[in-house]
Amino acid sequence: MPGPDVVRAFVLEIGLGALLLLVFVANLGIRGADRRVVGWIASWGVLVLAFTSFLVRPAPPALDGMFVQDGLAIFAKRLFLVATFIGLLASLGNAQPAFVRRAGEYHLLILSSLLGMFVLASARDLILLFVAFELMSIPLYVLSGFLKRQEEAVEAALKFFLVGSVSSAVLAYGLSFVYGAVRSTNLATVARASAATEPLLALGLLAAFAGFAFKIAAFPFHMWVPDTYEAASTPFVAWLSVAPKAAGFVALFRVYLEGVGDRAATWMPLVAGLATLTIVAGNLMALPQQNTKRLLAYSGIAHIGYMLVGFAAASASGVAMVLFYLVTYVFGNMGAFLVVEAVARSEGSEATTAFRGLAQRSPLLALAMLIFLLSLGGIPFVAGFWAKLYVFWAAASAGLYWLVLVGAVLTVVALFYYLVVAKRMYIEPPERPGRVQVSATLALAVLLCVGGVVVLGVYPKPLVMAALRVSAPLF
Amino acid sequence: MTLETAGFWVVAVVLLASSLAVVLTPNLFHAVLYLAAALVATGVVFLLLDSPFLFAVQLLLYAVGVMAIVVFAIMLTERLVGERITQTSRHLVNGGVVAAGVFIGIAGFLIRVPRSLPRAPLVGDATPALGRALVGPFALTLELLGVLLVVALLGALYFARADE
Amino acid sequence: MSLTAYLTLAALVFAIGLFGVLTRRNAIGILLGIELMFNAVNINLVAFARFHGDLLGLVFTLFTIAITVAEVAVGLAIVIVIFRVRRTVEADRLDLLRG
Amino acid sequence: MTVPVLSLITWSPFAGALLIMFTARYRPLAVRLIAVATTGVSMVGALWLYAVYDRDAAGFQFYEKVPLVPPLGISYELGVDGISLLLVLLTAVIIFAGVFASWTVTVRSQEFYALLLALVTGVFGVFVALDLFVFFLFYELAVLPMYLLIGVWGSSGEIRPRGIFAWAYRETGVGTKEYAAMKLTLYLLFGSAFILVGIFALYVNAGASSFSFVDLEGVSFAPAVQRWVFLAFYVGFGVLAGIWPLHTWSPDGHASAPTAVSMLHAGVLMKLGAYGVVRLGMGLLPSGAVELAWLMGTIACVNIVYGALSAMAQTDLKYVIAYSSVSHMGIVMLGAATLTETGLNGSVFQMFAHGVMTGLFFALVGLVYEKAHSREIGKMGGFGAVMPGIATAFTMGSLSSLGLPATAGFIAELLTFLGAWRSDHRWWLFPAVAGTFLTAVYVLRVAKQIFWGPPSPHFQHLEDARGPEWVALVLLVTVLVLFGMVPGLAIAPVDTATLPLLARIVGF
Amino acid sequence: MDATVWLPVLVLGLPFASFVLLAVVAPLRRAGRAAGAVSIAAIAAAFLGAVLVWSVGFTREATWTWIPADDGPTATVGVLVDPLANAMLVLVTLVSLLVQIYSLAYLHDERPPSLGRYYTFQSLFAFSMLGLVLSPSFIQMFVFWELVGLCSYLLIGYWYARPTAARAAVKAFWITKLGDLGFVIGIVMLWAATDTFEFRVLFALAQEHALAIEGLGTIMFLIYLGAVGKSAQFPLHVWLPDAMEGPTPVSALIHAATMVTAGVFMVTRAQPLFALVPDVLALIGWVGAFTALLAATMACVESDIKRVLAYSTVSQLGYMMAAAGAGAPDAGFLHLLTHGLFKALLFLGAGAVIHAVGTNDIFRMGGLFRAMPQTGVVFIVGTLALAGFPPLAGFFSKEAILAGVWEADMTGPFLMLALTVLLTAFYMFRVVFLTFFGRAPAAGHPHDPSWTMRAPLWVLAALTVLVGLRLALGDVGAHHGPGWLAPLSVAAALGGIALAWATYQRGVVDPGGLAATFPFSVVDLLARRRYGLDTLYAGLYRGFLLSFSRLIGWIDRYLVDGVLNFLSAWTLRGGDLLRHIQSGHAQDYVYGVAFGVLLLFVWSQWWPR
Repeated sequence: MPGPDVVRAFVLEIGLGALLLLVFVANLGIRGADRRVVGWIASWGVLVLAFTSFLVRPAPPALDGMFVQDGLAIFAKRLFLVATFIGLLASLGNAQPAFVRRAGEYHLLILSSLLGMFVLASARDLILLFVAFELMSIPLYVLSGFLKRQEEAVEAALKFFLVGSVSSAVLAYGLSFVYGAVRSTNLATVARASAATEPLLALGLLAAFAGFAFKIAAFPFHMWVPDTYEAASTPFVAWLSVAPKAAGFVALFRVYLEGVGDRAATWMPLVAGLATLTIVAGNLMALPQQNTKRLLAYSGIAHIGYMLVGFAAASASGVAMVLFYLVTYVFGNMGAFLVVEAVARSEGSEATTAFRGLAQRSPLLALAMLIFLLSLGGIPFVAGFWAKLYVFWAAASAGLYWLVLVGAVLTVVALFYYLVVAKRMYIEPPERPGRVQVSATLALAVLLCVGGVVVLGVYPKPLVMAALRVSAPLF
Repeated sequence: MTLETAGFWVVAVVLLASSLAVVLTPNLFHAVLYLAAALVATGVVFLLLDSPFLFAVQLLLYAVGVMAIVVFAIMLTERLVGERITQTSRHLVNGGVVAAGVFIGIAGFLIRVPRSLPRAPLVGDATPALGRALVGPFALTLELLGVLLVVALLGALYFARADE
Repeated sequence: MSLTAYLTLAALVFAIGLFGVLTRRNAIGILLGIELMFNAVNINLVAFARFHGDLLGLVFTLFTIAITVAEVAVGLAIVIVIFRVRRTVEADRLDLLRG
Repeated sequence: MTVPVLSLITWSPFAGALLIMFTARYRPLAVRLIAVATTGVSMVGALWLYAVYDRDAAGFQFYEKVPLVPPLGISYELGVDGISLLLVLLTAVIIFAGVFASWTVTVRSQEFYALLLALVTGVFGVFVALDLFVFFLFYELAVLPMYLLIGVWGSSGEIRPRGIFAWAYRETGVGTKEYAAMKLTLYLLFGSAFILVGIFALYVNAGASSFSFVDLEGVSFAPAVQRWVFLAFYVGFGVLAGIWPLHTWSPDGHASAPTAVSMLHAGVLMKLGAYGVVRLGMGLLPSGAVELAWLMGTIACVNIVYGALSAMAQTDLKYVIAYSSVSHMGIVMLGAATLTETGLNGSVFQMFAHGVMTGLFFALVGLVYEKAHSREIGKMGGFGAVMPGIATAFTMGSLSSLGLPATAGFIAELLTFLGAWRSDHRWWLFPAVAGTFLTAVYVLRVAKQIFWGPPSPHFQHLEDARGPEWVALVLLVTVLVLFGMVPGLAIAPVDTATLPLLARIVGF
Repeated sequence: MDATVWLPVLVLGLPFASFVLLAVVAPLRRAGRAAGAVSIAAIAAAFLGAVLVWSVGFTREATWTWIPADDGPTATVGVLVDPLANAMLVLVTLVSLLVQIYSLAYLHDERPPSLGRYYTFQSLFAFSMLGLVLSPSFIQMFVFWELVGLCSYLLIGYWYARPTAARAAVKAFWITKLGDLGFVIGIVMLWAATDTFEFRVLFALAQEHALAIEGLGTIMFLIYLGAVGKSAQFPLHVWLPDAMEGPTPVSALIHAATMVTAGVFMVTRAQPLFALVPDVLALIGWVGAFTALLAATMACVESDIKRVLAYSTVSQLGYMMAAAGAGAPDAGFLHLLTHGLFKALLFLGAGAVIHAVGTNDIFRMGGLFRAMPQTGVVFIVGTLALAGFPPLAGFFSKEAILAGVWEADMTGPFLMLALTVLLTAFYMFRVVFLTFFGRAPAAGHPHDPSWTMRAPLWVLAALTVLVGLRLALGDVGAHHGPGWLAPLSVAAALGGIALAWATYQRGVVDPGGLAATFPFSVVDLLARRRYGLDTLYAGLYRGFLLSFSRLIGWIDRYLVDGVLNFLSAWTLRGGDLLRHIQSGHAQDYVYGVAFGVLLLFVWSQWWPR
C-alpha cells in the first residue's frame, strides 16, 4: 500500500494524472465544435501544479529506488511546468480550426508528454527511463503533425517520427547492453560498475548516448529539428524547443553523471567534441536562414552545444550551469518563438523580413524580441549572458579552455544572425504601418518570458544557488 | 553439436535471410510477410533461450498485431493509390557501407567480451515471477505504458480519422 | 551457443534493419526496418536475461515489444495522413522542408 | 556617509538615457537638455575627482564595494588610480563635447541619445571597475549599442570590390553602414571572447574565488599562465585598441558612424583596449608582459607606420582620420611596451591626447560632412575662407596629431620616444619618429586640400560652426592645448599609478 | 623672482600675451589694424625689455619643472640669459618690431580679419623665437623650434587661397620636419644617456670630459640635422626659395633674419658639445661652405627678386655654418647678427619695390632708382653690406668667418667661401643694376612707399652702417686672419660688382653668351634646374611616398581586410554549404544518426586522452 512517503514522492505525477483525467473527461463532456475551454482547464491545471511544485520537497527513493524525487527532479519538473504553462498560454489564442475543434487531443498529448518528462526526470531505472522517454516522445510526433491538413506539418511529423524511432531503437539497443553489462537496470548499480574497462557497458552507454543526443538535438542527431520547428505550430515548437531538451539533459545527467564519481571525466572528451561540432554546425547553418523559426531552430542547436559544454565539464558546477542555462533558455527561446508567432499571426509570414521596421510599428514587441535575441546571444544584463558565462566558467574550471574559446568565438557568429533580425527590426524601415496585433494570452506569455529573462539577467543569484544545490548530490 | 547449437544456426540463417529479404524485396507485401517470418524466427530464438512466454508474446502480440496493422496500412494506401505495391531502394551502397560500419563498430566491442560466459542455471518457469515484477516494482512503469498506449492510440486515431 | 553468438546475431539484425531504414523509399518499408532494429534489441535483452539468469531482461523485453507496437501504430497513422495530404508515401519526395 | 562619486559619474548618463526614453518622447530639445545635464554631472564629477585625488597617497581611491555574487567572488567594486582618473576625465570631456557635436541629429534623436548615454556608462564603468567581472560587463555595455548607433544613424561609403578577395567583398557588402556596424560589433565581441577566457583563466588559476583586481594583483601566476593569458588579453583588448592586423574594423566603423559615435569610439573606446592591456595585462601578469613586450612593441611600430601610410592613401576624409587613429594607437601601445616610466606615462598621456584630438577631428569632420555633404577629399577645397573657425580647429587637431609642441600630442610622443630608446628594443624609436613625419605629411596634405586653395564657387554657401557646435570645438581645443602646455596636469597623477605598476613588472 | 628672471620672462611673455589676446578675443582680431596695434605695442615693449637686458648684460638661468617624473623632472622649461641670448633677443625683437610696423602699410589692402590673423601669427612667432633664444635646454629649444616652424608654415601660407602658397607652406613644413626628426632622435638619445636636456648640465659634463657616450658623434650629427632643415643647409635647403610665397615682411623676418638662423644659433649654443666631435664639426663646415657656393650659383640665374634674396640667405647661412664648423662660432654668430640686419633691410626694400611695381621679376623692372630714390639708397646699402664692403657690417663678419675657416686649415671650404664672395657681389649687383638702373619699363608710376614702410628701412640701413662702424672701430669678436685676407675679399667683391656692371649695366658682356661658355654652361644648366633637387624631392614624394602609401592602402583594404572578409564570407558560405546536408530527405537525417553513432564509436576508441 502506498504510504505517505510514496505520496510525497509522486504528488506531482498524481496531480498531473488527475489533470489528464480531468481534461479527458471535460473533452468528452463538451458539446459543439469549440473545445478551447479545455485549453483553459489545462492551463489553469498546469499553473496550479506549477505552484504546487514550489511547495514540493525532496522525498526518499520509492519503488526499490527506481523513482526518486530529489532536488534535481523537482528542479526539472518546475522547469517543465513553467515552460508548459507558457506554451499552453501562448496557444490559447490560436484560432486555427484544428486547435479549436481538437483542443482536447492537443492538450491531452501535451500533458501526457509532460507526464513522460516528469517520470523521466525522476527515473533511476533503465526500463522506467525508457518507457518514460517513449511516453514523452510519441505524443510529440503526433503534435508536430497536429496541423494535419498542412503538407509541411505532416512531412515534419514523418521526419520527426522516423528519426525519433530509429533513435529510440538505438537507445533501447544501448540500454540492453547496459543492462547486460551490469545485470541490473538500476542506475545506481550502473554507476557503480567499472565503466571503460567493460566493453559491453561502454558500447551500451555510447549507443544510449546517441539516443539522448537525438532528443537534445546535438549534431549530427539534430537533423529533424529545423524541419519540425519550421512546420509545426509555433507555440508548440516553442515548448518543444525547451521542455523535451531539458528532460533529455536531466536523463543524461542521471545516466552518465549521477553517482559515477571520477568516472564522469571519461565522458569529457567525447562530450566536448560533440559540443564543439554542435556549436559550430548550429551557428553556421543558422547564418543563411531566412525563416525566423528555422533560424531559431539552428540557433537552438547551437545552444544545445553550449549546454553540452557545461556537461563536458562533468562536475557539479557544470551540471548546475546547464540547469541554469536551461532555465534561461526556456525564457529566451520560448519568448523569441512567441514573438515570431505574434508577428506571423499578424503578417502571415515567418520570414525575417516580416520583422522589418517592427521597432517603429510595435516598439514594445520589438524590444521584447531584442531582449530575447540578446539573451540568446549571451549579452550582459539579460539572462543568456549568465548562462553562457556560467557554462564557460564551469568548463574553464575543468581545464577546457580551448572549448571555452571555441564557444566564445562562435558566439560572435551567432550574434551575426541575431543582429540580422535586430537590424530588420531597428534599422530597416517598416513595409507597412500600423501596430502588430497580439492576443492577450500571447502577450502575457511573451511578458512572462521577458520577465524571466530580465529578472534572471539582473539577479541570477538565487537560481544559480538553487541549481548548485540540486546538482551537488549527483557527485 | 548440441541440439541448441544446430537450432541456433538454423534459426540464425532463417532470421538473417528473412531480415535481408525484408529490406531488399521489391514487393512491399512480400516484405511484410518476410518480416513476419523474421519475427517468428526471433520467437524461436527466444525459445532457444528458454523463454517460451516471450515466444508466445512475440508471436501473438507482436507478430500478429504488428502484421495486422501493417497489412491494414498497406491496403489502405494501396486502395487510395490504386497501384501496385512495389518499392525501390535508394543508395544501396551508401546504406550498406554505413550499416556495415555500424555493425563493425558494434562487433568491435563484442569481440572484446569474454567468450566463456556461462549460461546461468535454469530456474524453472519465469512467467509467474514476471507477473509479480510487473505489478510490484514495475507497477508505475506498467501504468505509464498504459498511458503510452492510450496516447499512441489517441494520436493514431487523430491522424487516421478523415473528418474535418 | 555463447552469449556472443546471440549478441552478434542481434547486431546483424540491427544493422540489417538500419540498412533497410536507410535504403527503402517507401515509408512503410522504412517502418519495417525500424521493426527489425527493435527486434534486435529484444534478442539482446532475452539473451542477457537467460545468460544472467535474471528476470529484468524479460520485463524489459515486454515493455519494448509494447512500445514498438505503439510506435508502429503512430507511425502508420502518420503514413496514412501523409498519404492523404501528399498522395505519396515515398520518403524521398517529402522534401518541402530543407536547408 | 560619503557620496559614491564614481557611481554617480558612471550611472548619471545611464539615468539620462532612461529619462530620455521615458519622459522626452517627441521633445527633441528636452532630449538634448537631459543629455547635457547628465553628462554635465559626469563632467563635474570627473573634474571634482581630478581635483581632490590625493596624489601623494596614490593607489586606488574613491573606493566603493558592494558584493553582488558572493559565492563566485563577484562584487561591484570601483576605484580610480592615476591612469583611470585621467581616462575618466577624458571620457567626460568627450561625451560632453559629443552631446553638443550631435546637436543636429534629427532622425529618432530620442533613441540616439539614449543609446549614446547608455554606451557612455559602459565606458565610464570600464575605467572605474576594479572587479574583473564587472569590468567585463561594462565592456560589453560599451560595445553593443554601437551596432544600432552605426546601423541606424551612420552613413555609407563606397568601396569597390577588388583584389583576390573581390568575391568576398561582394558577399559581405563592404562599405555600407550595416556592414560596418556588424563588422565592428562582431569584431569587438570576438575580442571580448578572448578577454573572457583570460579572466576565467586568471580566476581559476588564482584559486582565490574572487574577481577583484586588488585580490588578483596579490597572486603571482605561473609563467605559462602569464604568457597565455597575457596573449589572450593582448589579442582581446588589442582588437579594440586597433592593433595590426586586427584593426580593420576601425576605419570602416569610424567612417560609417555618426559624429558623436565616432568621437566616442575613436576617442575613448579604443582607449578601453589599451587600458585593458595596461591594467589587466600588465597589471596582473607582469612576467607575461615582460615576455611579450617585444611582440607588443613591434606590432605597435607596424601600427604607427602602416596606419600613417594607409591614412595617406585614403581619399575619404573620415577614413583618413580613422586610419590616423590606428597609427596613433600604435604610439599608445608602444609606450606601454617599453616598460619604462616615461614610456608608460607617454602611453597614458597619448590615450588622453589622442582621445581629445581624434574627438575633435571627428567632430570637425562631422561638421564638414554635414555642411558639404561629401567626405571625398578630392571634391573639397578652399573651405578655409567660408569656415575659418572649423579650419582653425582642424589645424589645431592636425598639429597635435603630428606631435607639434604645445599640444598634448607632443608630450605623449616625446615621452614614448624617450621610453622607447630606454627599452630593450631601442630600434622602436625610429619607426615611431618616422610615424610623426608621415603624420605630418598626410594630415597637412588633407588640411591643405580641404581648407586651403582657391575657394570653390560650389561651396560658397557653406557656413562656419554655430552655437552648440562651438562648445564642442572650443572645449576640445582648449583641453588639447592646456595639457600640451602644462603636461604636469596629467603626468603628476599618472605617474603615481605607473610607478607601482612598473615596480611589479620590472621588480618581480 | 628677481629682475634678472622676470625681465626676460616679461620679454617672452609680452608677445605671448598679445598672441593669446588676439587668438581668444575674436572681435579684436577681426578688427585688423587694432590687432596690429596690439601686436606692435607688445613687441615694442619686448624690444625695450630686450635692450634693457642687453645693456645690463648679465648671465642668468632659471628653470621650472615642465614634465614631472618620479625622480626629478623629465623636462624643464626656463630662461637662460647670456651674451649670446642677449644679442639675439635684441635682434629678434628689433626686426620683429620693424617688420610689424612695415607690414601695417605693406598689407593695408588686406581684409581686416586676415590682417588680424597675420598679427596673431606675428605675435606667436615673436614669442616662439624669443622662447627659442632663451632656451636653457634642448627640449625647450626643440619646442620653440617647432613653434617657429609652425609660424613659418602659417605665414608662408598666409595667402592660403593661392595654390602655390599652400604648396610652399606644406613643403617648408615637411622638409624642415625631416631635419627635425634627426633633432628629436638626437635629443632623445642624449637624454637616455645623460638623463637631462639641460645645456648647463650637459656643458658641465662636457667640460669634465664626462660625456663619454657611445655614439655621441651620431647624436650630435642627428641634432645637427635639425639645423640642416631649419637653416636650409644642403640638401634640405629647397624649401626656403619656395617660402617666398609668403608676404615679403614675413620673408624678411622669418626667412632671413630670425627663424632660419635658429640652426646656426643652436649649433653655436651647443658648441661645447659639438666641440667634442670634430668629425661632425668638419662635416658642418664642409656642408656649410658647399651650401654657400651652391646657393650663390642658383642666385645668379634666378629672376625673381625674392628668390635671389632667398638663395642669398641660404648662401649666407652656409657661411655661418661653415664658421661654426670651423670652430669659430663667434664669427658665425656675428654674421648672423649683421646678416639679420641687412638681409631684413634687403627684403623690406625688395618688398617696397614689389609693392610699387607689382611684380617679382627683376627683368620687368628697371630704372627704379629715379622713381624711388630712398628705397634705392637703402637697398644699395644692404647690398654692399651683403657683398662685404668695408666698413659696412657684412664686411667684418664675413671677414671673420673667412679667417676662422682659414685658420681651421679647411682649405676646401675656404676656397668655396672665397668664390662665393665674388658670386655674392655679382648676383646682388645684378639685381641692383637690373632693378634700379637701366631702362625702365613703361608701365606704372612707382614711387617711394609711405613712412611706415620707409622708417623701418632707414632704421635698418642706419644700423647696418652703425654696426659696421662700431665693428671697424673696436674689434668685437673679429678674428685676425692673415693680412692678405681683407684685400682678397674686397677684391673678390669688387670683381663681382664689376662683372655685374659689365654684364647688366654696360652690356659689354652678354649674359647669355657668358652662360653658354664652358664651364659656366654646366653650372648654369644645373643651377637653373636647381641641381635637380626639387625634382628629386618631388619624385620621392610622389613616386615613392605616395605610391608606397597607395600600395599599403591597397594592401590594407584588399589583403588584410580581404582576409577578414574572406573569412566572414566563407563563414557565411560555409553555413550555406553545410545546410545542404539538410537535404529534406528523412533518410538522410537517419544517416545523420548513423554517422553520429559511428562518430561516437570511433571517438570513444581513438580520442586522445
